[in-house]
Amino acid sequence: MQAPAIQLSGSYHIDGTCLFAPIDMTLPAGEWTCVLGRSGVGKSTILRLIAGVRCEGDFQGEITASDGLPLVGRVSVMAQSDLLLPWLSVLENTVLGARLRGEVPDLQRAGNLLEWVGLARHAGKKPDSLSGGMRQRTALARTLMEDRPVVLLDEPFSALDAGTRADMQDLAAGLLKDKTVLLVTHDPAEAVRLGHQIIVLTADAAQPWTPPSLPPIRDQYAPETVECQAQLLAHLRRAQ
Amino acid sequence: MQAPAIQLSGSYHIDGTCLFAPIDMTLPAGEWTCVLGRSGVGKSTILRLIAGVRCEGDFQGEITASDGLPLVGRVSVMAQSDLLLPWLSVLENTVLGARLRGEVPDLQRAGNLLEWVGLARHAGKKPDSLSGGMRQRTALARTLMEDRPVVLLDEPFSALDAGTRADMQDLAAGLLKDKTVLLVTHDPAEAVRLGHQIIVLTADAAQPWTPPSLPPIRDQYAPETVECQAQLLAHLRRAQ
Amino acid sequence: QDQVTLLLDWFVNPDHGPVIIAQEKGFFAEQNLEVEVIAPADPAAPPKMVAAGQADLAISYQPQLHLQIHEGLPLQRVGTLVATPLNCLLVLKDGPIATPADLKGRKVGYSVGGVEEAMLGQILKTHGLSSSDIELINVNWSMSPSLMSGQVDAVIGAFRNFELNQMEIEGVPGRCFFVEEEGLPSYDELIYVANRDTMDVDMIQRFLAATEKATQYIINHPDESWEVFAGTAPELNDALNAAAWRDTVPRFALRPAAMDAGRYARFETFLNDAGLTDAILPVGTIAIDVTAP
Amino acid sequence: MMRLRYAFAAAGFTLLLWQGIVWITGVPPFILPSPVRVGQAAYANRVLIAENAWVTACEVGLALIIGTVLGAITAVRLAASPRLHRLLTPMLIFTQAVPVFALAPILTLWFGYGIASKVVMAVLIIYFPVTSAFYDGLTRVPAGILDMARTMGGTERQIMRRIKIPHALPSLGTGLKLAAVYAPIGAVIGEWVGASKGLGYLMLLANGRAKTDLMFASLFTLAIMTLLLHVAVTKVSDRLSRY
Amino acid sequence: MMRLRYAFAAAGFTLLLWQGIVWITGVPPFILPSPVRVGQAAYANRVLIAENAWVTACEVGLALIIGTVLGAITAVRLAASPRLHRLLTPMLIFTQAVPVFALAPILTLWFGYGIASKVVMAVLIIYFPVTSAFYDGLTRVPAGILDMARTMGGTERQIMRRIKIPHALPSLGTGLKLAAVYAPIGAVIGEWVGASKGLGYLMLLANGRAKTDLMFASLFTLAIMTLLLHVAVTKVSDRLSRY
Ligand SMILES: Nc1ncnc2c1ncn2[C@@H]1O[C@H](COP(=O)(O)OP(=O)(O)OP(=O)(O)O)[C@@H](O)[C@H]1O
Ligand SMILES: Nc1ncnc2c1ncn2[C@@H]1O[C@H](COP(=O)(O)OP(=O)(O)OP(=O)(O)O)[C@@H](O)[C@H]1O
Ligand SMILES: [Mg+2]
Ligand SMILES: [Mg+2]
Repeated sequence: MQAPAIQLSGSYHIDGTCLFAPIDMTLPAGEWTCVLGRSGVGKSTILRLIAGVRCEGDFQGEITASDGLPLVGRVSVMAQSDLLLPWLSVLENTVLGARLRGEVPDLQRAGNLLEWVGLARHAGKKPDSLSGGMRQRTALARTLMEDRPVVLLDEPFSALDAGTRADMQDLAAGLLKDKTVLLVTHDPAEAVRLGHQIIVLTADAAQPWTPPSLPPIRDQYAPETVECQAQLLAHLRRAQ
Repeated sequence: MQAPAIQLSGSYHIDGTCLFAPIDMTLPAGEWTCVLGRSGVGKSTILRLIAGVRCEGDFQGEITASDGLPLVGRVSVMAQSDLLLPWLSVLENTVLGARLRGEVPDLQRAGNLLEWVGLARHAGKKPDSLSGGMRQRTALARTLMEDRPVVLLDEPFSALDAGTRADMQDLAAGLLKDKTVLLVTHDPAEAVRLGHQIIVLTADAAQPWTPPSLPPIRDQYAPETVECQAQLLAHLRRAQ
Repeated sequence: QDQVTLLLDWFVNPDHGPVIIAQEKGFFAEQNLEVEVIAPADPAAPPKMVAAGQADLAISYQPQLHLQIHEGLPLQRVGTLVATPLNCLLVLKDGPIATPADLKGRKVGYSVGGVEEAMLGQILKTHGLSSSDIELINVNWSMSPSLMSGQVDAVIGAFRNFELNQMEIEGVPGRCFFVEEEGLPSYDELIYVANRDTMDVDMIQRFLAATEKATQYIINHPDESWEVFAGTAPELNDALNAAAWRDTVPRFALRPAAMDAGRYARFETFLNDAGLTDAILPVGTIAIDVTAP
Repeated sequence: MMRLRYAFAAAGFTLLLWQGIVWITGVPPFILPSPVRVGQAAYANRVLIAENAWVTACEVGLALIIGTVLGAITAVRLAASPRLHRLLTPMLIFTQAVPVFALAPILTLWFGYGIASKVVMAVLIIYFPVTSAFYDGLTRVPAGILDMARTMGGTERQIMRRIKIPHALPSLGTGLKLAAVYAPIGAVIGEWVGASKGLGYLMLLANGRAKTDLMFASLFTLAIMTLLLHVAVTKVSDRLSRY
Repeated sequence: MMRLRYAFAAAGFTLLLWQGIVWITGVPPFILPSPVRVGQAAYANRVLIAENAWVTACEVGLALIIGTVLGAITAVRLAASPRLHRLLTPMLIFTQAVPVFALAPILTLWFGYGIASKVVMAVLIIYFPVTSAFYDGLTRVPAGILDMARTMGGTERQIMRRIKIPHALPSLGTGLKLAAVYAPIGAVIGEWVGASKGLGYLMLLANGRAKTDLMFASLFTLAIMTLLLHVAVTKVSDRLSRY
C-alpha cells in the first residue's frame, strides 16, 4: 500500500474561542513531517483530526489524502499518553491491534519489536510494574506493530533518556521508511535529526522551517545540523 | 525550616533480581541534584524511596537526613505521571495539598503560580480539557504550592516545548532556591543547566559527573556548559 | 372513648362482617370504644403482636391458638367470630377426586404451615390413607389458582365461603369436603384473642357486646348490612364478596362471648393425638368466658 | 426527555409482549390477565389506585433519602477503617441475609403499623446495595493518587472527602440506580406486613380475592413509579459520574 | 482464611448484640428468641435443618451460576447497542419493579413446584444487580482507549471482548457480591411460594406453628450460608479486580 500525502487546511474553534486560524499544511507522501510548537497550541489536536478521532472542538476545513481515498483504516496513532491496558502484559499490549481486528497476531514480529525496544526481558510484565520510559516504549512497539501507510506519533520519545531515545529514533525511522509520518515533538534536535519537513505551529500558521539539506536520519553533530538546530531553537524562543 | 542534606545508601531488589547494587548518593542541603540514567534503571524508584512511598521491591539500606529528623512531612513530590484529579479544576488541583491537610489554601499564591506556569486563563478548566504540557504544568504548580524543604521532581518538564521548558526551569529554580531538590531528567542540557550536582545512575553505582564550575542556573550557550553537556551526552551513550 | 387496636387475620373481607358493621353502625361508639382496625399479610403475626402488647385484640384461628399457647405465647380466646370451621379440602368439581380416598398418590397444596397437615392427616386416616400416600406442597396464598391451573389436585386450608365462590366466578367450579364431616372435631374458625396477662376484661366485654349487636343486625338485615359493608371501601364491592357475604352470614357466632369448653378440650386432645403438642392443657388456659364473674 | 420517551416506548412494548404471552400461552386470566382487562380495572379503580400509589410514593421517597444517606455514611466509615470493614461487613451481610419478611414482626413491634415500619423496611432493602457499591468505589482509588495525597500530608479525613468520595461517585450512582428499583419493592413488602393503605395493601387485597386484574393494575402502577424513579436517579447519577 | 476468621468473629459479635438486644429491650421470645434458645432449637433440629439447608444451597448455587451468566450476557448486549439499552433497560426495570411474590403464581404455573421455580425466582432477583453493575462498568471505559481501539480498526466485538469486558470485571465483582447476598433470599422466597423442602419451607412451617426459635435457627443457618457465599464470591471478585 503506497503511502499517500495528506493535506490539512482549516481552522479550529473550541468553546467559542479560536485555537488556530486557517492554517494549511501538507504531509508529503512517504516522508517524515516534524511539528513543533508551544504547549497547548494544538499539535495533538491536529494529530487527532488526521486520525479521525472525536474532538471536543469544531474543525472547519478539510483533510484529504493525495490518492483521494478516505484515511480511515490507514492510520496508526501513538497518543501522548501511553493508553496501555493494565490487565494485559507488555506482549499482549503490543499485539492488541491484531487482536482487536480479530486477526492472528504475528508473535514473531512482536517479539522482535520488543527486543528492539529493549523490553524482551519484560514481555510478560503488566504495565503497572514498568517504569515510565518502558511504558512509552511498549506503546511505541504497539504502534510500530500496526503496518499502516500513515503513522502519527505524539511525542513518542519524551520519557526516554538520550541514549535510548536515539536508538528508538533510529528504529522508528527504519521501520517507518516510506510511510507518511507526522511526528509531534518538543525537541528541536529530534526534529532536525528526523524531519524531511519541519513545521512550527502557531495560532496563526503552520510555518515550514527549512531542514538541513542532507536527508534524514542526519548526523546530530554535523555542523549544518547543529546550526539548523540552534536557529530553530532560537526561533521557537522568539515565537513566544 | 532549613533544608537538610539527604543521604541514601543501599541496594534494591525486585522480584528476586537486583535493580541496583549497593549505591551511595548524597543530596547536598539546599542544592539541586540532577539524576540521569537509562530508562528503567531505577531513578523513579529512588525518588519514591526518599519520598517514603510504598514500593513493590525490597530496599536494603538507609535513607537519612543530615539533621537526623525523619523526612516524613518534609518532602514534596512531583511524580512521573501527572496524577491530576479529573473532577477538580486546574486551580483546585493546584491547591489540593492545602485542602488535604485541612488548611485554608493560599489562593493568591495559587493564582500567581498558575500565572507563572502560563495557565491563568485555564484555571477553571478540568484536566480532561488540557493538553499534555498543560497537565504537566498544572502538576508542577501543585508541587510548587507545597512549601517543603525537600522537593523531588520526576521528569517535570518532559512534555514541554523548549521555550516553555526553559521558562519552567527558571521558575522552579527561583522558587526552590535553598531547597534540597532531586531532579530526575533525561535531558543532559537540563541537568547541566540546573544541577549543583549531577549523578549518572547505573545498576552498579550512582556516579557523580562534574558540572561546570559556574553555579546554576547556567547559560546554556556558554562554552563550558556546551562542552560539559556534550561530554555528558557522550558518556551516557557510552554507558549503554 | 377507649382506644382499641384490633388486628385482623388478613385484609378486610366478609369474614369480618360484624367488626365492620359495628364500626359503621356506631355500635362500638355506643360502647364508648374507638376501634382501630389493621390488616396484615401474615396471619401468624397478629397473635404475636397481641402477645407482645402491640395490640389489644387480634382475630386468629382456634387451631393456631392451641399451638401458640403451647409455644408459650400469653394468649387466650376471649370471643368467637365464626363459630364453625370454614376450612375445607377443596378439589375440582369435575375433577378425578370424588372422595378424599382418591387422593392416593396425588399432590395436595396447603397454605399456612402448622395444623393443616395434621388436619389432612386425620382426613386421610378417616379414608384409610396416610400422609405418606400423598405429596404435600406449600402453595402459600395462591390456593385456588394452583388448583384451577392443575398444579395440585386438592388444597387444604381453603375457606368454603370464599374459595368456592371464587372458583365459581372464574368458571372452574370446585367442590368442598368439609373437615368436620371427614373425621375432625368441630371448632371455631375465627376467634378473638387477647393477652392473658394484660387484657382489659371490661373493654373486651363491651367490644363483644358491640359485635353481638352487629351480628344480630346482619342476621336480621342481610341485604342492608351487605350494602353497609360494601359501602365502606370501593375495593370491597364486587360479585365475589357479595356471594361470600351470603355464605358467611349463617356462620357468624350469634353469641360472640359464649364459650363451649368441650370444643376446646376436644381440639386440644386432637392436636395431642396428632403429635403436634406434648401435653394437654386445661381449657381454662386456652379460652375464657369474659362475661363470667 | 429522550429517556422518558424511551421509557414509554418500553412500557408500550411490554404491554404488547404481555398481550402476546397471554394469547400464545393461553394462560388463564386468574393467573395472568390480559393488558386490556388490566387497563379496564385500572380505569375503573383509578381513584383508588391513585390514592394508594401516593401513599407508597411518599414512603419510597423518604426511604430513598434515608437509605442513601445511611448507606453512604456506612460505606465511608467502612472504607476509612479496614478493620471495621472486616468486622462489620459480615454483620451487614448477616442482616441482609435475613429476609425482611422474617424481621417484620420485630420491626412492627418497634415501629408500629404506621408509615415508619414501611420506610424502615424499604431502607433496609436499599441500604445494602448503596453501601456495597459505594464502598467498592471508595476502595478503588489508584494507588499513585493515594501515595501523592499521603506525601502531601493529607489527613485521612480530607483524603476521604477530597479524593475517595469524588472518585467513588460513579459507583455510588450504580448503587443508587439499584436502590431506585428496590425501594418501591421494600415499601410494598412493608405494606404487606401490615397496612391499610398503599399499593402493597391494594395488591394483597386484590390477590387474596382473585381480582387478578386489579392486582396487575396495581403492579403496573408500581412498575411505572419505579421506572420514573429510575429515570430520575439515572440522571442524578450521570451527573455524578461526569467529570 | 483471614476473611473466614473475621466472618466467624462477626457471627459471634452478632450473637452477642442479639443477646444484648433481647436483654435490654426485653422483647418476648415469641418475637425474638434469645440466641441460646435458638441454639437449642438448632441443635435439637440439626438433621432437619441440615437437610433443608442442603436443598436451599443447591438452589442458590444453580441460581447464582445461571443468574450471573444471564446477567453478564445481558449487560454485554446492552453495552454493545445503546439503542437496545434505551429500549430494554426500562423493560428490565419493569420486570424488577414487580415483586417476585406477585409473579409467583405465573412462575409456578410455568415451572411447577419443583426446584425450577425457586431457581427462577432467585435468578430473577440476582439478574438485575449483576446486569446493572456490569453494564455500568462496560460503559465507563476511558474514551482515549476506545479512540485508540477504533483507529486500530478494532471490531466492536473484539473491543467488547478485549477492552470493555476486562475493564468492567471489577464492576461485575460489585454485582456478584450483591448477587451472593440476594440469591439465598430469592431461593427462600421461591420456597415460600410453594415448596415442600428447603429453609424457606422450614421457616414457614416454624412460623405457622409459632416455633419462633426454630424459625430463627433456620434464619441463622440461612445467614451463615449467605455469609460463606459472600466470602467466596468476594475472593473471586478480588481476583477479577486485581490486574
Ligand atoms: N510496581 C512495580 N512492580 C514491579 N516492578 C516495578 C514496579 N515499578 C517499577 N518496577 C521495575 O523497577 C525498575 C525501575 O523502575 P523505575 O520506574 O525506577 O525506572 P526509571 O529509572 O524511573 O525509568 P524511566 O526513566 O523509564 O522512568 C523497572 O525495571 C521496573 O520494571
Ligand atoms: N477535551 C478537550 N476539551 C476542551 N478543550 C480541549 C480538549 N482537549 C484539548 N483542549 C484544548 O485544546 C488546546 C490544544 O490542545 P492540544 O492537546 O492540541 O495541545 P498541544 O499542542 O498538543 O499541547 P502539548 O504540547 O502541551 O501537548 C488546549 O488549549 C486545550 O485546552
Ligand atoms: Mg499534545
Ligand atoms: Mg521513571
